[in-house]
Amino acid sequence: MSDAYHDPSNVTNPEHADHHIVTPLQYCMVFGALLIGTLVTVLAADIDLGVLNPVIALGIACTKAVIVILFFMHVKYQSKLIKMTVGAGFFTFIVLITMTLSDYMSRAWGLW
Amino acid sequence: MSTTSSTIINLPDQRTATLPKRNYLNNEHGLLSWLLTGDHKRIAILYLISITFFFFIGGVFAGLIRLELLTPQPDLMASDTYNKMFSMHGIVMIFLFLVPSVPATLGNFLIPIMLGTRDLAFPKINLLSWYLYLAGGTFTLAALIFGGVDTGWTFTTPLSTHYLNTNVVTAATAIFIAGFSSIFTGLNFIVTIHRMRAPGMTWFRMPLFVWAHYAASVLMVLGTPVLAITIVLVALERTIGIGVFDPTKGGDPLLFQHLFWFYSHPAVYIMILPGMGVISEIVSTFSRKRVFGYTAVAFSSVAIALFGFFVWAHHMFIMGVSNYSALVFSLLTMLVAVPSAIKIFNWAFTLQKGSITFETPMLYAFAFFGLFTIGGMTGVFLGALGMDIHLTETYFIVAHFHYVMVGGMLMAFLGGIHFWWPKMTGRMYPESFSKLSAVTSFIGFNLTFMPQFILGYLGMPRRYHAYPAEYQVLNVLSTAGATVLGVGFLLPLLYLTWSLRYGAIAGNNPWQATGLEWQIQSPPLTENFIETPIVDHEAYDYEWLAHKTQQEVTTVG
Amino acid sequence: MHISPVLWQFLVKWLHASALFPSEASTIAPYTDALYFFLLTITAVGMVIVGILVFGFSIRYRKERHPVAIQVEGSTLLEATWTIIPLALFLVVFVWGALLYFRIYNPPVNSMNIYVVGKQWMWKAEHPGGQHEINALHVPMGRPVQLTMISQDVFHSFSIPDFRVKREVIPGRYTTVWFEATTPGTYHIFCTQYCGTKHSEMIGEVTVLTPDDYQRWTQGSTSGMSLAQNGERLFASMGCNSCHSGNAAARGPNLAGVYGSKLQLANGSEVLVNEAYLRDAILNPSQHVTAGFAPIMPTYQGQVSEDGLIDLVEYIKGLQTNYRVQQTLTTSQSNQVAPTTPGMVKP
Amino acid sequence: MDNAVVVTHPHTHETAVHEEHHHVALPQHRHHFETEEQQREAGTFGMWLFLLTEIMFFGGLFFAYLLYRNWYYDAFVSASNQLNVTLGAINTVILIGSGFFMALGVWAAEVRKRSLLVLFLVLTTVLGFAFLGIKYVEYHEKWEKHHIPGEHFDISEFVNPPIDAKTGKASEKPLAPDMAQKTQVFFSLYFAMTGMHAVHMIIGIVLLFWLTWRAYYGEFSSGYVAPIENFGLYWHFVDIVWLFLFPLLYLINRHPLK
Ligand code: HEA
Ligand code: HEA
Ligand code: HEC
Ligand code: CUA
Ligand SMILES: [Cu+2]
Repeated sequence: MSDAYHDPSNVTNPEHADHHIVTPLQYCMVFGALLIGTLVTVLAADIDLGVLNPVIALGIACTKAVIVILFFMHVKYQSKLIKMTVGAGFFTFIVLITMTLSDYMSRAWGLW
Repeated sequence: MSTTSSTIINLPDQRTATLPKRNYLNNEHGLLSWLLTGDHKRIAILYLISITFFFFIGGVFAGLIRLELLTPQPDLMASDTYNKMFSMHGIVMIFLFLVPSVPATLGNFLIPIMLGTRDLAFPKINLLSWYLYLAGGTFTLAALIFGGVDTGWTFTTPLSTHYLNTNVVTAATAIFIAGFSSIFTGLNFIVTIHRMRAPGMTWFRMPLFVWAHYAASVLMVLGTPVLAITIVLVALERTIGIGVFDPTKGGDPLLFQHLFWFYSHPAVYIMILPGMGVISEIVSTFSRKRVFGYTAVAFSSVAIALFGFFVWAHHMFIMGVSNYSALVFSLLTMLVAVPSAIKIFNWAFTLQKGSITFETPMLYAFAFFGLFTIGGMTGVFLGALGMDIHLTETYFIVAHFHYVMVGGMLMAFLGGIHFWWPKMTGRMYPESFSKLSAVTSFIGFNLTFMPQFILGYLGMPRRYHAYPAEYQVLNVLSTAGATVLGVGFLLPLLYLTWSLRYGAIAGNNPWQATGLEWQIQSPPLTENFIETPIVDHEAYDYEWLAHKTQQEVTTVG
Repeated sequence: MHISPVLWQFLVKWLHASALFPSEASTIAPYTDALYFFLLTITAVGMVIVGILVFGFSIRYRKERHPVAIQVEGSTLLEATWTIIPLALFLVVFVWGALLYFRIYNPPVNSMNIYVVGKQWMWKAEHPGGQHEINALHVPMGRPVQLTMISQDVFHSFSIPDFRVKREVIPGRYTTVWFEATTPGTYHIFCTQYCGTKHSEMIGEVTVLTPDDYQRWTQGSTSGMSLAQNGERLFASMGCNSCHSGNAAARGPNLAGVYGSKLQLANGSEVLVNEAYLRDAILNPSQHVTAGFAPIMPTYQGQVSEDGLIDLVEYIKGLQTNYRVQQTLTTSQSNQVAPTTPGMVKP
Repeated sequence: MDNAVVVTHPHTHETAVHEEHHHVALPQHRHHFETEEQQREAGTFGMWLFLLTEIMFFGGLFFAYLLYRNWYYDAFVSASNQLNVTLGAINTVILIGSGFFMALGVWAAEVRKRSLLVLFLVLTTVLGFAFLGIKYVEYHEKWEKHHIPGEHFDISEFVNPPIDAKTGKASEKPLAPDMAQKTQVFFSLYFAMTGMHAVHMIIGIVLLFWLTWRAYYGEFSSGYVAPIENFGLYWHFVDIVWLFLFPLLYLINRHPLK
């Protein structure tokens, strides 16, 4: 369907991507994966793994988030521009965290 | 008209000239047609009116501040009142005037035209953003009427959360809402710049004005939400007493500072970048030359936006951040200053081999060069760790930021208004008056804020209602300057209003500038272009312009 | 600085006499001013360059003289020049500024300590000898003085412009600043961080006295009890000694000599005991439990004022032996030599 | 000169093609876009930019969480164990399900199935309500236990944890009073984060009603999917936030007594 409204001036435009329809089957698989992820998170929290506990919890959460972003939110089929936009958001978030943490972590190093 | 006359102003024959019959101003009539408009140009006008209103409100506060500081004693008003004055002055000037100033008026008006499109990507969101701005303004006025707020514009915790009983929450709401207005403006610009450029309008054919707005928009979109959540937490802490910033509950007040400045440092670049865009257009037009080092100027905007996110803790050097991270932030502050220097030199070299004339916008641009260089260089003073210890929280800071914000951005804004006024209204203002006001505000400005540098080094703290007597002489100078400055800012209001009715008809391109916006009628049609333009030349291509004018002359004549 | 001292003196005196420049009354001040003059110079040079370019081109290429513009593309060489030169200058400024920062916030080893408590809207200075002052501070000339400061409510900032020192005074945390005054006289103390209604009245005076005068002042103004003595009373009246008796069987660790030592914590980390740590150990004992002890110490949050805490800290700092409490063993950790100034890792 | 656009260039081949398509427009096509597709892509891009602001909005909260969790770990563990994991997990599943139906809704719109679309939107809404209902139950419990930060915050439960009837031991590691105070920081963040999340849910549900209404009248089953698609992005983003909130708030450490 995208062909009918195709704008030729867009062809040279790297921001352009064809519209892609994700099938319900794919959605079901994602749904299943997310449920399993939730189950694993809850179970893993009850095992004492020391420092690994939060790492695992966050790891699973990130994986779930990535799956949602890629499929539910169609980023896998989007233009480079959208992908970079998503990246930029997380980049700025990381800047916020790391630069602020740099203060909190080095405060404990003493006066100098 | 001889080629060597000292002006490039080229107005149509006033006896025959008329305003275009159909334009965006008279396309539809009635108040509703303005309040419900989707036209970016009309929204720009709405913004222009409302920010002017708030500028003068803020200016009245400034006048009262200066009046109080005329004498060392606290005689004009009570301490609390004074504190409310500078808080309201800061909040109004920053959130309701300077942040939306150039982007929401000139940017709104010009970006679609410069890109060769009919409107911004989301006209309704554009209108929404104006309404949000108004709501923010209303809340600010409400905070003012119900007794004011005295936190300073920085809302330092725990002072703002636990120790003041003024309308902090109302003011916080105002800033939260105004913040979203700014987010939506930025969002609209980014999408428009990415997705709506006319055929042939490649990234490197865009005017530098658009580049600057692109960079500023990125800051708006990514920075403002952090301010929003911070202000929400402050409000929650005040109302229900959660304990995120409260040291007595185990929270860290410095966390507030981190989050606040994570927005507010980038915000100062939100405030200056669009102004820099204006300067690029003006300098190019009045020296009849392509901006020297176009790519360097374009990329330096982006670099400022990028580095701008890494330096916020330079506002907290003595506040108890770790010394190690203070080092890092100081170093990065030095890096962020470089792109601004690059721009200044590129503009200076744009003049080289040009054919320079000195119309009002150009005078404002010259004021910008001088004042922004001083303001920026004093920023470097503050970025140097050891130097900042003595200078921070004194009038040196006040002078620094007025030099960049008033001397830089406000001058650029006025320059831009004078530059595009004929386009926006179709009429010229009286040049003699406008030149007078440019000179007046330049002199008044320096008289107001130069003494404050000296005061700052002498140690006079900012936000002081009363001060030791030995600082009086310089304060009197400053107050005197402010009066001159006030006149300098009042004049444009008068003659620009006058020009709406009586100004000379400007014609399409009074400055003979190259921008796409100058190739259409003034004031433009609602849909800007009758047919989508195809762009086959770079920005500031004066040969293209000369060629085009010649063709017109031959075809018409 | 490498300008001749005579010239420097002349410049500074002249500026000061015309009320354009603060006096240089501490050892830090000339260092700060040197950087300031350097910055002023590069600003002036920058302004002159920009001015010459802008006005020079404006005159040379104004329309009357140069009716037709010649298009120039740009120049990588020039572009590099005005990237690298400012960058280099700014980096020099950074290094210089950082060195100055070290100098201002790194107290010398032999400095004397005075406590300052900020609250809305006054400064309270507490000398170790028990002298209390409000909105005033007496210090001897020629001796490094360190201020250990804390706020009872909001952020304040302690500033003495003529000394070129300033430091934020934070609720819940000690901060320090030091100076060595060089000229007797009185100078302004300002609160420079906005702290509410009477922010501008939170001012005071620091009086620099010659060593002899200072001697006389200390003797004349003591209230009889030193901070440590007050602390000792509190230590007994609040029941600290019931656990910190120094007995082998005591439930709490021996506090003699802890100050300045490295303490092994139950969670495996090691901390240096300074004023800040002592204060925190009293308010939030469970957050750093000493290895080998149960977390039974109650919190004294809300029960001692900042002044009381200073007394206690000063008392514990002075406990070199348990002679006063009870003469017994010392903890194994305390055999390290304590430096005389707090927070000092390297001299 | 007349008032017309004066950018006069010979028409290139490109324009010719371009103009050919100019009139191909659906009713919802806005005049200022050249093409339908440009409009759709602009919409998606704009939505994503908005989500960037949301990332930064929640980002500030997540950073505060990270900081205080490291400072007051014990308090965070005890306070976190006060939360009801079962309810939290159920809510996670509900939210994932709601996101799933939303995704299916987008698909239904894309393949122009009106009744399916309405069905999926309704299911999404229902699950959204379920989530908020459970959240209400949880908040109410906190209220009863005086775990709402502020004046009435009560730490006694953390200093003297109730004795477990079965084992006869304390159900939770007792906290020293000073550490117990810090549970208030946890609950502050808990309410701020879940509260902000809930606000986003409520806004989403309001929008869902409106979309369902329009979908019912067939607005989105003729190839005009952008509003559904963009709302889907928003809804999924809110889901993602919860995917992090759940482990971070509920599951800090489930085995303190072992
Ligand atoms: C438009 C707003 C704006 C802009 C553009 C800037 C620009 C800069 N600012 Fe400023 N700043 C503010 C607004 C702004 N600032 C405000 C509002 C505050 C106070 C907030 C408050 O506390 O209330 C503040 C405070 C502030 C501080 C904190 C001070 C303190 O509280 O202790 C610091 C510290 O580093 C700083 C630094 C800088 C620097 C390095 C730049 C740089 O970007 C400047 C770069 C520009 C140049 C360097 C000039 C051009 C250079 C040349 C032409 C080269 C000259 C030639 C040679 C050297 C050869 N600013
Ligand atoms: C865009 C930003 C902006 C602008 C344009 C201005 C403009 C001015 N500002 Fe302000 N200022 C700030 C942003 C700005 N300021 C901020 C952020 C602070 C910090 C607040 C805080 O500490 O929290 C501050 C603080 C501040 C102080 C320090 C207060 C203190 O710390 O105690 C002072 C003192 O002189 C001052 C003065 C002025 C003056 C004289 C002007 C002039 O340029 C204004 C000139 C305009 C007019 C005067 C209005 C137009 C004229 C008339 C309506 C005619 C009638 C009026 C008269 C005759 C007086 N400002
Ligand atoms: C109920 C017993 C008890 C009382 C009362 C008590 N303490 Fe403690 N204190 C301890 C124990 C046990 C420790 C070691 C574990 C810890 O750090 O929490 C300790 C640790 C300390 C430390 C940390 C230094 C170190 O060597 O670990 C200081 C300082 C301290 N106490 C000061 C005080 C002061 C001051 C008071 C009174 C205001 C006081 N204590 C009252 C039991 C007590
Ligand atoms: Cu204390 Cu200002
Ligand atoms: Cu800054």
